Amino acid sequence: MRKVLLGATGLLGFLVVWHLIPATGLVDPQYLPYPTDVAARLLQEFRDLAFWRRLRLTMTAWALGLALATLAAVVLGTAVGLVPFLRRATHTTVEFLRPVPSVALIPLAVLMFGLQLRAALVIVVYAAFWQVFVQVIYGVADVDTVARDTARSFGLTRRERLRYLVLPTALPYLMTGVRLAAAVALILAVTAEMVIGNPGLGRSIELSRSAGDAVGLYGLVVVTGLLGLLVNLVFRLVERRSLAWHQSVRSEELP
Amino acid sequence: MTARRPALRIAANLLFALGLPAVAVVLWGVWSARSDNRFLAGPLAVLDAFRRTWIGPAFVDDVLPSLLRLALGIAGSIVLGVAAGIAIGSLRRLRETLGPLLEFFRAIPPPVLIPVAMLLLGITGTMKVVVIMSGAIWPILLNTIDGVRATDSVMLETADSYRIPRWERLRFVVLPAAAPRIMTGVRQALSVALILMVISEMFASSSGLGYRIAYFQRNYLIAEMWSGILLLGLIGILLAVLFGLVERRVLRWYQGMKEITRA
Amino acid sequence: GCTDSDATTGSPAASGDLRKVRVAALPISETAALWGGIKAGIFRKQGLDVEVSPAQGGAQAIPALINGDIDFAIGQPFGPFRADLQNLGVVIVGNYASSYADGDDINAVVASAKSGITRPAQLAGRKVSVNSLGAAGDVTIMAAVEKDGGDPAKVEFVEVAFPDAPAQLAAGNIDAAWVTEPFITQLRGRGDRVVVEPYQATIPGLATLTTITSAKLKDSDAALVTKFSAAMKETLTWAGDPANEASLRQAIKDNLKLPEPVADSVRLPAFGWQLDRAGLEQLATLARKYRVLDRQPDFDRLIQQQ
Amino acid sequence: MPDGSPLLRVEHLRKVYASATGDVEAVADLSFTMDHGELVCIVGPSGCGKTTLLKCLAGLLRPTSGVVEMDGSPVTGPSPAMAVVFQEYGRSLYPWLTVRGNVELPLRHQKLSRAVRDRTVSDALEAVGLPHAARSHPWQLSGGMQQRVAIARAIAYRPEVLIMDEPFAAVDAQTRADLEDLVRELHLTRGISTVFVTHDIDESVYLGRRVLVLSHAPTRVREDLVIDLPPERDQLTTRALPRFTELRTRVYEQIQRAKRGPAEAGPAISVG
Amino acid sequence: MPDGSPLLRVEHLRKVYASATGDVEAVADLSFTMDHGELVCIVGPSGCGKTTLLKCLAGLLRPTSGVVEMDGSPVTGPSPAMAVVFQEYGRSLYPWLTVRGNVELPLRHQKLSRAVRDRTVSDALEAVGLPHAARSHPWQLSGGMQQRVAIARAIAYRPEVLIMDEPFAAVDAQTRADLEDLVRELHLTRGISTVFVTHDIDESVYLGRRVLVLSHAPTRVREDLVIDLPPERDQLTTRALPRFTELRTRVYEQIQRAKRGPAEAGPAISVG
Ligand SMILES: Nc1ncnc2c1ncn2[C@@H]1O[C@H](COP(=O)(O)OP(=O)(O)OP(=O)(O)O)[C@@H](O)[C@H]1O
Ligand SMILES: Nc1ncnc2c1ncn2[C@@H]1O[C@H](COP(=O)(O)OP(=O)(O)OP(=O)(O)O)[C@@H](O)[C@H]1O
Ligand SMILES: [Mg+2]
Ligand SMILES: [Mg+2]
Repeated sequence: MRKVLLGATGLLGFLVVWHLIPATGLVDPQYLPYPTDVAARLLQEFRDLAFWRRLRLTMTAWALGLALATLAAVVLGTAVGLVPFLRRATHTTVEFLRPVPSVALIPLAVLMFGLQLRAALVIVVYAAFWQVFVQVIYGVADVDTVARDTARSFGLTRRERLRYLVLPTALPYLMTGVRLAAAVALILAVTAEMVIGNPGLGRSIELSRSAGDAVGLYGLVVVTGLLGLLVNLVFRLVERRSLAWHQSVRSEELP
Repeated sequence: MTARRPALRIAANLLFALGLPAVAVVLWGVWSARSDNRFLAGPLAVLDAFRRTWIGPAFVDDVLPSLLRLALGIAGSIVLGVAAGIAIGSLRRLRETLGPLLEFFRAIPPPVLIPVAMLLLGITGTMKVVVIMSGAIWPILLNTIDGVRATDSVMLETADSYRIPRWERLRFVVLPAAAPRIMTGVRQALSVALILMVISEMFASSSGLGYRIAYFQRNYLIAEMWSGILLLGLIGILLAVLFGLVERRVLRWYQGMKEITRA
Repeated sequence: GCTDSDATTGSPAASGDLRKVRVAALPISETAALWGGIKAGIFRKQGLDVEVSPAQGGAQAIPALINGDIDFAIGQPFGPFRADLQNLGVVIVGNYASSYADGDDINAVVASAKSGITRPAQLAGRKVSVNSLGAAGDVTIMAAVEKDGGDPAKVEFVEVAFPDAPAQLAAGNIDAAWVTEPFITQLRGRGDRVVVEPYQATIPGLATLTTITSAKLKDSDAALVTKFSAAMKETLTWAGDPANEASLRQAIKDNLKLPEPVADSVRLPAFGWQLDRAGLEQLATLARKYRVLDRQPDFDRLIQQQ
Repeated sequence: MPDGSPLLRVEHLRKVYASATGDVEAVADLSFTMDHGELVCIVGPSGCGKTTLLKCLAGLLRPTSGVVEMDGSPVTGPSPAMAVVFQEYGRSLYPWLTVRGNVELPLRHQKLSRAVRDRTVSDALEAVGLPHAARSHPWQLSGGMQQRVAIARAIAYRPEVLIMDEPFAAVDAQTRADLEDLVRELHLTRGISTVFVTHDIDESVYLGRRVLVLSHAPTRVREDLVIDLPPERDQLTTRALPRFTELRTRVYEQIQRAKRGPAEAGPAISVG
Repeated sequence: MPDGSPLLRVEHLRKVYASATGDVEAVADLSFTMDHGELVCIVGPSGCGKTTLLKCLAGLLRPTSGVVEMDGSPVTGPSPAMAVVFQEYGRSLYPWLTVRGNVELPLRHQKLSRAVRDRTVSDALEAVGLPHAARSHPWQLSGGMQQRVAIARAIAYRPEVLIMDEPFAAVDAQTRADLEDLVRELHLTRGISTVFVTHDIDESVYLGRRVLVLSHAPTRVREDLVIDLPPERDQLTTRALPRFTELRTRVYEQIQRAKRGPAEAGPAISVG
């Protein structure tokens, strides 16, 4: 309860700052509208079925992309993190591919998949993959030496070691990675819709933008922000359940 | 375990560093030779374009300023991310106040932020640095917060029981304990920063590496575009190497403890 | 009660054996003709069921064209110019929209009131924004500046998307901006001054949008191209008829988020299927002169008026 | 240091750990006082709440109810006059610092000259027999060596009150004897008040001026035994005294009874 | 199990830890053999290399040179017939599993029926006196309780060879005595071969059929003592035997000498 209250205070503070920027004339309200106007527009949008349809499209691309990216990153990251040979052999390639901007890959994606959801999906997966991948590699390396020796000496099989030792150790890292990736995937899902033009929130943003409709534009931007908030809330919940044993969650319970 | 003679070891390292890329280049060559798709330039064409495009004045005019902004963006992200991360990670009240706000901002696509940044900061280098930071700070911030919160309770109790002052506790206990996580975040931030450098230059710009890539892309200068992406990749590798050197220094204890170096 | 703003845009139920055609077009008011033509059933008459993909410019549309994901694209002529220079195998099969040879044009360079710029020559040494560097905008502006006695090499161009230009102009980050409707009206209303209409000043009636397809499709399915061209021709004629203006404006309202008054007042271009090859060649020549292009496209190959 | 009042006063201390799987009452109702310059040994069955008690004394854990007072004022946080040697020595050393760095860290904010600080650290390492390991990292040391580093850190801190939680569990008999004498010497010559948890009954009798025997969890004081051995003690002669044997038997019996108390069953010997 | 050949054969074992700050020679040159069904106690000064030796035996550490053979074939990795109780018990328990989960984990790939597995786990927890803690997590337990969980895990695994590194360091005297008898019982009734590192000299004599005394680091075998006490032992009567006292004195002297050897100075008693 206190947590919700504090969080609301933070958001309220932000809204006040936002309101002050156009109010003090720092920026013309025509270009950065008042939050009250944006809120009014949002309420109007929320009553529009089309808005929810677009939201669903965007969230579908997001969820699918994030799931694929996480799956691939966990599998590959664990393999690369655990096998020194793989790590050494892939190091340069990984470092080469990682900074390739997904936005620059959009033409390639369009070339391969057309102006379709799949093209957007490729971009989302590519961008989100690296976020999780790096975290998993570091997480896998974090296994305690004594804990590892214990597993080895009790003859745990490879699968058991993965399931009961490596995964729990890497889980906090993985959680951070997925939270980072969730935001990146959302950003890319929206950006891809803006650039490729597959239907969704991003396309609406672009439409508002090209119409010079600042209120609508920021309304949608706020919606993406709120989505991020919501997504994070869900992940926090998952984290609290799956990391109940971990120091960071445990310490929350101390007086 | 590794070869004793340094020459051999260097050779082995080189083989590991270049093995997979070499295979990839060969596959790429074969693929592009067999495909009639004009959008897939072959490795030779890209190499040629690379030489023509980037070696010469373009490097000074386009690449160096971009790199400078990149460096500023990364440095800013690290300083701000670690400082804020430690504050937010160790102060529960602050974490609860700022948490939702940060999550809110994290989800906003940079392309829609760029016009606002432009309005507030003008079409300047500062604006681009801010855009780079607006993306690169998140991995560092999140990892620092999580790293600080995961600090072993016995270690903290030890520090408390010896009444180690705030600053020293930070410097000698909390920071090193979170260092492995922070370094993970920095590593991620490097590539995110590079990506955002490109994005920041793809809008409202008339020079820079990102602008060039966007320009080539729009003009179907396919080989040139891929040469730009090649350059990005090379910068990425360079950053990774530099980072590796720093990381090895900063995390020497950690790698020794985890037997990473010996594995 | 809930509303559903998409409900009106649902394309009329496709009957039986229509040929599916995907067309990429920018989400701008100019596309109204295409939307209107589809709604008026002109394409269905030719046995075509047209789906419009809102691609953002040629950078995305041309790969999709080559890949076969879309069949036609409506786009600015510089896209096919560049694509032709790279032998990507695209052809311009017809015009779509052009600027006006006289009267108010559909794009213009607008300077902020405080910059004091009144003539094109004064743009030299100033910061001028275009939506995309190295395209028709900066080429014609440079030509206009030179024509007015200024030094075209001194104009400092920066890239700012049309929708962002008014704000940047107001903030003083740029001195002048090349914008299209509805922003010209918006800026005029604010007291900013139209410096020059660069198309009109250099190549009056220059094509702004053309209809593009891939050479491959044209060779492999000539019948489709013929049918589509016929429908387009009819559509553009239909759109040019003042009697149909209300339908056009309705199409804008259905497909874009423009506020009603803007949609009712936004200036529409001259629609027409017949290409002005001389104008396009002149544009390419200017582009070579200002080193925006390093060669002339092969116009015999590129332009194949249907 | 007001000499009239006791150093530590614990009254009706109770500590319940709240957790998702149910509350655990570790300390039920504990009262005792300790004077300045005393050396109190605490013994009790495994898991009875000794560590919990120490953490409450050190101000690291807030009691659920009851009073913990030091020098007449309630303990609300760690006091600068106290040094703690933790049972989990491995986790209380910082792996990123060398042994020397670990020992030196708490001294940094004491206003000591560089030279004095270096001397203090070297002396402490010498005292625990680890002068040669100063530049190693804790994870390069054996368990016993790590424990000795933790002890050296506490010694170097020169506290008024020393709290030690099974500090000699991981060292060999000879080293243990040496370290026991070291603790006694610090206690005698510097007057350091010491609270010492141990499982070794002989050790508790040899070291202490008093031995507190705790019952099984939730713990209470089962017996508060004064060790009336001469203050000058010696590993061979003191341990050979008949009174020593009497006292150790007494403590042993008490522990055994504490262990076999009704609430917690002792280990069963047979294994299926 | 070929009965003629020894179970373990260690010959000229040497282990050097390579590190950035310089190499550390932990084990210099160590040779001994151990038969099937033996119970060998290893004692030696803190930091002499006992843990290192155990890790080499368990196949967790590769010797720098020398031979470690089990059942006649060289040890290259951990053997499924072996269970290890680590000195750092805290870190060897998985915090994300409950106590029960920790004990059960190594049994998962043994083809046991669910019921048998549950029984085994419950029995093992019962044997160490922790049946009530099965659903807690390790970090909710006291140090001694954690150590007992680690022991329960090794027992439940039903190994042929049990390797224990100071397994009773953190438990009270009474529990310790009970656990000692538990180890002896497992050894006698199930014929488990056991290697047992301890710092408690009485314990080594009470438990062992043989006691290996190691010298300080770099370690060698200083003495290999056969404990000729009757196999049926009892906490009270055995420890009262004159032969017991003789043997313990002997081990004590050897350790003391090992400690005071020329290479490593013992702890100095005085503190600046
Ligand atoms: N963090 C915790 N959460 C829940 N219960 C705890 C926690 N810490 C300790 N306990 C419980 O409190 C009781 C006392 O623990 P404590 O560590 O004080 O015992 P101890 O006397 O130090 O035992 P030992 O001699 O084994 O170290 C135990 O039953 C333990 O399970
Ligand atoms: N990872 C390591 N790196 C470097 N040196 C090490 C490492 N582990 C142990 N050593 C060194 O090897 C020697 C023997 O260590 P080991 O842990 O085997 O001792 P031990 O006999 O088990 O001692 P204790 O009784 O204190 O546990 C010590 O001097 C120690 O410093
Ligand atoms: Mg304890
Ligand atoms: Mg050891």
